[in-house]
Amino acid sequence: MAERCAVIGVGQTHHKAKRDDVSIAGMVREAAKMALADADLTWSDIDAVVIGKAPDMFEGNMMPELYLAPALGAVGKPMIRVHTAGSVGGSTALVAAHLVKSGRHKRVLTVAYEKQSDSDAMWALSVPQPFAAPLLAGAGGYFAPVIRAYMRRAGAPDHIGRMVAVKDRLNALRNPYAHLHLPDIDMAMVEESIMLWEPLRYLESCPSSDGAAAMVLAAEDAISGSNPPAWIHGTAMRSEPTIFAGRDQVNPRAGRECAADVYAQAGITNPREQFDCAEVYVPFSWYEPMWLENLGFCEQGDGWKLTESGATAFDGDIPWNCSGGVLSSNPIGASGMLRFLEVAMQVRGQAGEHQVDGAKLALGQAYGGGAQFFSMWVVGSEKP
Amino acid sequence: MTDSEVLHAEHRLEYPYSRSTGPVIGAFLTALRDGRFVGATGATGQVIVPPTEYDPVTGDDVGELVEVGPGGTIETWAWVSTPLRKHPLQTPFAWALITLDGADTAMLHAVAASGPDDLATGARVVARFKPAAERVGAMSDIESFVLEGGAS
Amino acid sequence: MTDATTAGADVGPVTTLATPISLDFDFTPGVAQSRFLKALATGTFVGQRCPVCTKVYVPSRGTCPTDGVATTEEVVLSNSGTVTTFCVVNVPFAGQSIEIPYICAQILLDGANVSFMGLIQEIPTDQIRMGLRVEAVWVDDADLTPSLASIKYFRPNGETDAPYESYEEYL
Amino acid sequence: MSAPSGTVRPVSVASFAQSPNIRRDDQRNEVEGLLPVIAEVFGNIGITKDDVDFICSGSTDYLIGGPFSFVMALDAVGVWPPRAESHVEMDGAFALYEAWTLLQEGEIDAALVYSFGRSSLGDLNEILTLQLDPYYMAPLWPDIVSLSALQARALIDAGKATEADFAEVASRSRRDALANPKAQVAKDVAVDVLLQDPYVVEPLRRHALPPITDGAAAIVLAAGDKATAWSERPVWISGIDHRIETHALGARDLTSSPSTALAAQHAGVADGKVDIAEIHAPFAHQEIILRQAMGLDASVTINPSGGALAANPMMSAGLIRIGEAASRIAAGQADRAVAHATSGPCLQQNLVCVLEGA
Repeated sequence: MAERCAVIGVGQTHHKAKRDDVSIAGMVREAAKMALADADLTWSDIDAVVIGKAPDMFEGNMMPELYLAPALGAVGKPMIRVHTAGSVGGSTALVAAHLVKSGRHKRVLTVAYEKQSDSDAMWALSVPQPFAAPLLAGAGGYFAPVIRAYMRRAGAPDHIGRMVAVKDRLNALRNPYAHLHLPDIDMAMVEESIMLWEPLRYLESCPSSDGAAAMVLAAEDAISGSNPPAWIHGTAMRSEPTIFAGRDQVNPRAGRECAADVYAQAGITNPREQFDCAEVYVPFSWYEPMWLENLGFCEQGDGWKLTESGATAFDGDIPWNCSGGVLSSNPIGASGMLRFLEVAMQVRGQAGEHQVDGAKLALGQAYGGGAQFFSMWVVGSEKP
Repeated sequence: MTDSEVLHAEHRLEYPYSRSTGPVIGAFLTALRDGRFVGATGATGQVIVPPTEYDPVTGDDVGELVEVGPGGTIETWAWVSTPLRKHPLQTPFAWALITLDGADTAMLHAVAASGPDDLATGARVVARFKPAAERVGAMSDIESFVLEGGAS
Repeated sequence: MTDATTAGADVGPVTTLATPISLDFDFTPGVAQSRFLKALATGTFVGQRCPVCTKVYVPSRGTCPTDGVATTEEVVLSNSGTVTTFCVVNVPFAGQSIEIPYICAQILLDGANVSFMGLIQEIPTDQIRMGLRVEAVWVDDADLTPSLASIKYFRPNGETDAPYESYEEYL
Repeated sequence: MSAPSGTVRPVSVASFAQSPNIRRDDQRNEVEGLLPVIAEVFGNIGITKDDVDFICSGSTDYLIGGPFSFVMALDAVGVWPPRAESHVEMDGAFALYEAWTLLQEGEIDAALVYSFGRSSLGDLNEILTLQLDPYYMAPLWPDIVSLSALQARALIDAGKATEADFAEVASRSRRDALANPKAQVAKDVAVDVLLQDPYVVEPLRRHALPPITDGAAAIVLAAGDKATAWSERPVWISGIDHRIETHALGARDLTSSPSTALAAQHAGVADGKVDIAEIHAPFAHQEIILRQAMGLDASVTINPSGGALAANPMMSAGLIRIGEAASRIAAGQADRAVAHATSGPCLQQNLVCVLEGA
């Protein structure tokens, strides 16, 4: 029988293009110490540590749990390193949650990070392989054709992507930890930005950030700290192959089934009505309408209409990415955990200027690889 | 399909990583560039060398930096008769964990000696730095350690 | 930044450490991809069929990704195919050998059940469209190698655009 | 720190498969190498991928020299329809731990665990250097053999072992490997002959080093009705735990393994008589340290498979220890066994798993 599990501490760094003031350990400790302080705990109170990040080649540090064990107070404890591509921040939190839910541990520290500026993100993701032809430039080149397929399928007008780009950057102005703070952002500014991978413009794409996120998860009888806990109401992971005949990359089945699983656990039948907000992995603007459909917030083909109506804006009926999302901060390995962490902050009422009034139930989602790995959780202010 | 029918190719994975050091590692590397050593004071007063932002066992923040070395004692060592291409010395040498005078933890570096018979655990060594003009603030600023008072 | 030429008492504290890493590997694409690549050296596309779902993969990595079984039956594919979707690349990056902007398209070869990424030329970037029928243009015979570099690019083959329904499930 | 609380749900090692362990598989890519192993681990007990509820794998990108190698490897399983699936950038033994944790919640009953790695593609001495502190250690490029030699010297200096003891471990391991058809290095060579070997890095001679191995392995875990349906004599995991030590070699006592001792304590090694132990000791002297840490006396048969000195496929060698130990219980050769996996330089991280026959 699974134990109840709650988020009792959250911490994150100020995300920046280059955190040139810290070492890798210094950066992850910044987030971890903040999470411990939030939970009113010290290193010695933690039973196990779960760490996640995207490819080790970003920092040139193989299996970094080895180097980081002492920096995260893990000496003498179990430590696990998760890697599930872009969804890793989310799945890392889920592995930590399972250590608590299984009754194995009372308090688990989970940390995700990327210090992309140690290398060059685009290179690390596009290592030229023998026998191949160099065609693409990073993730945008991979996802832009999928976005075009969505636009065609849904009959979506061009300006939807720009709307998301503006909305998430406006939200970021409310989040002191966000990497991009663009006070002058508007539709014209997005349209004037350089076209990188048509149909994707520069300002419709995520930045490359250094940063870390951390959470303390606890069993019901180990709750601490002065902030209220964020109770975990459901957790789910799903994967499908990268390439296969008949694969729907626009609306991947793994995403739909992952959502169905986590909704069933949390008793969600109408996500748009039941959730107060959501933090969803949107690295390219068009993924908001695509994931609105994939996550069942609307009918197929209507995602762009929901965005266009303003429903997902900060003052809409179902705000998405009030923190500014991946479009405003993207320390890749941590980006998924930031989604999970931000919804925990929302239901704990600690989101400050980007707090959704009275948020009680929220969805965190992360995806990775060729939109093939999904991790999700539902957190709430009430005990499940 | 036989071996000859399966394709092979050389693949080089190469990045010029540039790492920000943060204050503690930066202070140690700055001291190395100056031809000296510093360690960090841990919670129980022990001196950690090379210093990290955290105690290597408890994870607690470290305190002030103190000067250590340049002499030290070999805790354990291993003789490399055939150096690998990326090793710091290309003539036979020893890897050693060395506790610098004033330190409570040992650091890894190379020890230059004429042969394994010259070395022993507990032997006294001292750092031989590269010339000041060649030092950049890296572990390689130490050319190697050498036996104290011995021929170098 | 520290710099060997400026090292000395006058420079500020060390804040950065350069640690270049270079590793050498023997890369093997494996049995199935070697067959695909060797066929490229003869100017031919060869795929493999899954014995369970009968779908044809090109290039095959040796297994059917949905059934988890070895693909062994080889299938010679057409030199022509359909652009299912595409993007126009306008971002410069290291190792780029093509002048920007250029078109990257998902191409579904006739007879195959998966598309793969290819370069499209001989059409202005503002005229590229989904459903465009294209054909492979190979490098000169003397330059053919077991590599994707043997495909110079794809270009329109003059046929009428394929209807959306014909490639809808391959997006 | 809390001990594992509550009742442990019985989980069985229902099936185990491994590829032949060889110096260099220069034919197949990762997927092609894994495919027969996955087919075998299901085929052993007559099940398919549809019978498992969760999949977890262990691998590292640095062996192949490119990112996301675990993504491609999924094609060997065929994760369609979509599956609950996860990956650790660690030895498969830690992937098994993650799957075991999920099984503890009682909501799923079976999991596939697999791992793979070709150590032959690059220079393992250089690759493993990247596991080290990137500021102080990795820039000096100390290789894993040299670091292990520092540990071996410390062991000798402390009077805990001699070079002859290392040779004894190597001689026994390679001799026992003669009975293991999957082993890479199997031969009967006497200790005094081994002691004539030249040093690779003194005090480690050639025989004290593991071979470089390409290989893959897989295990099916089962609980509840599936565990009893899939095995005539289920092999139960009665305890499993893992612990990590500091990364700073100069702040550790290299002659002992407190993380192994702690994991062994939490896994309950001492709660009964141990018949055999499969210990993941890549270097001969490490077996001596690990035996002591786990409290295994002379009555325990150590590494009947030959252990990591007979075959050391990176990322799988730990998972294989669990599979080998379980296989011997299933075959009736033992009633209670200990399996161990390690990660990092000089035994930095250790996992201990106790297995019991029904």
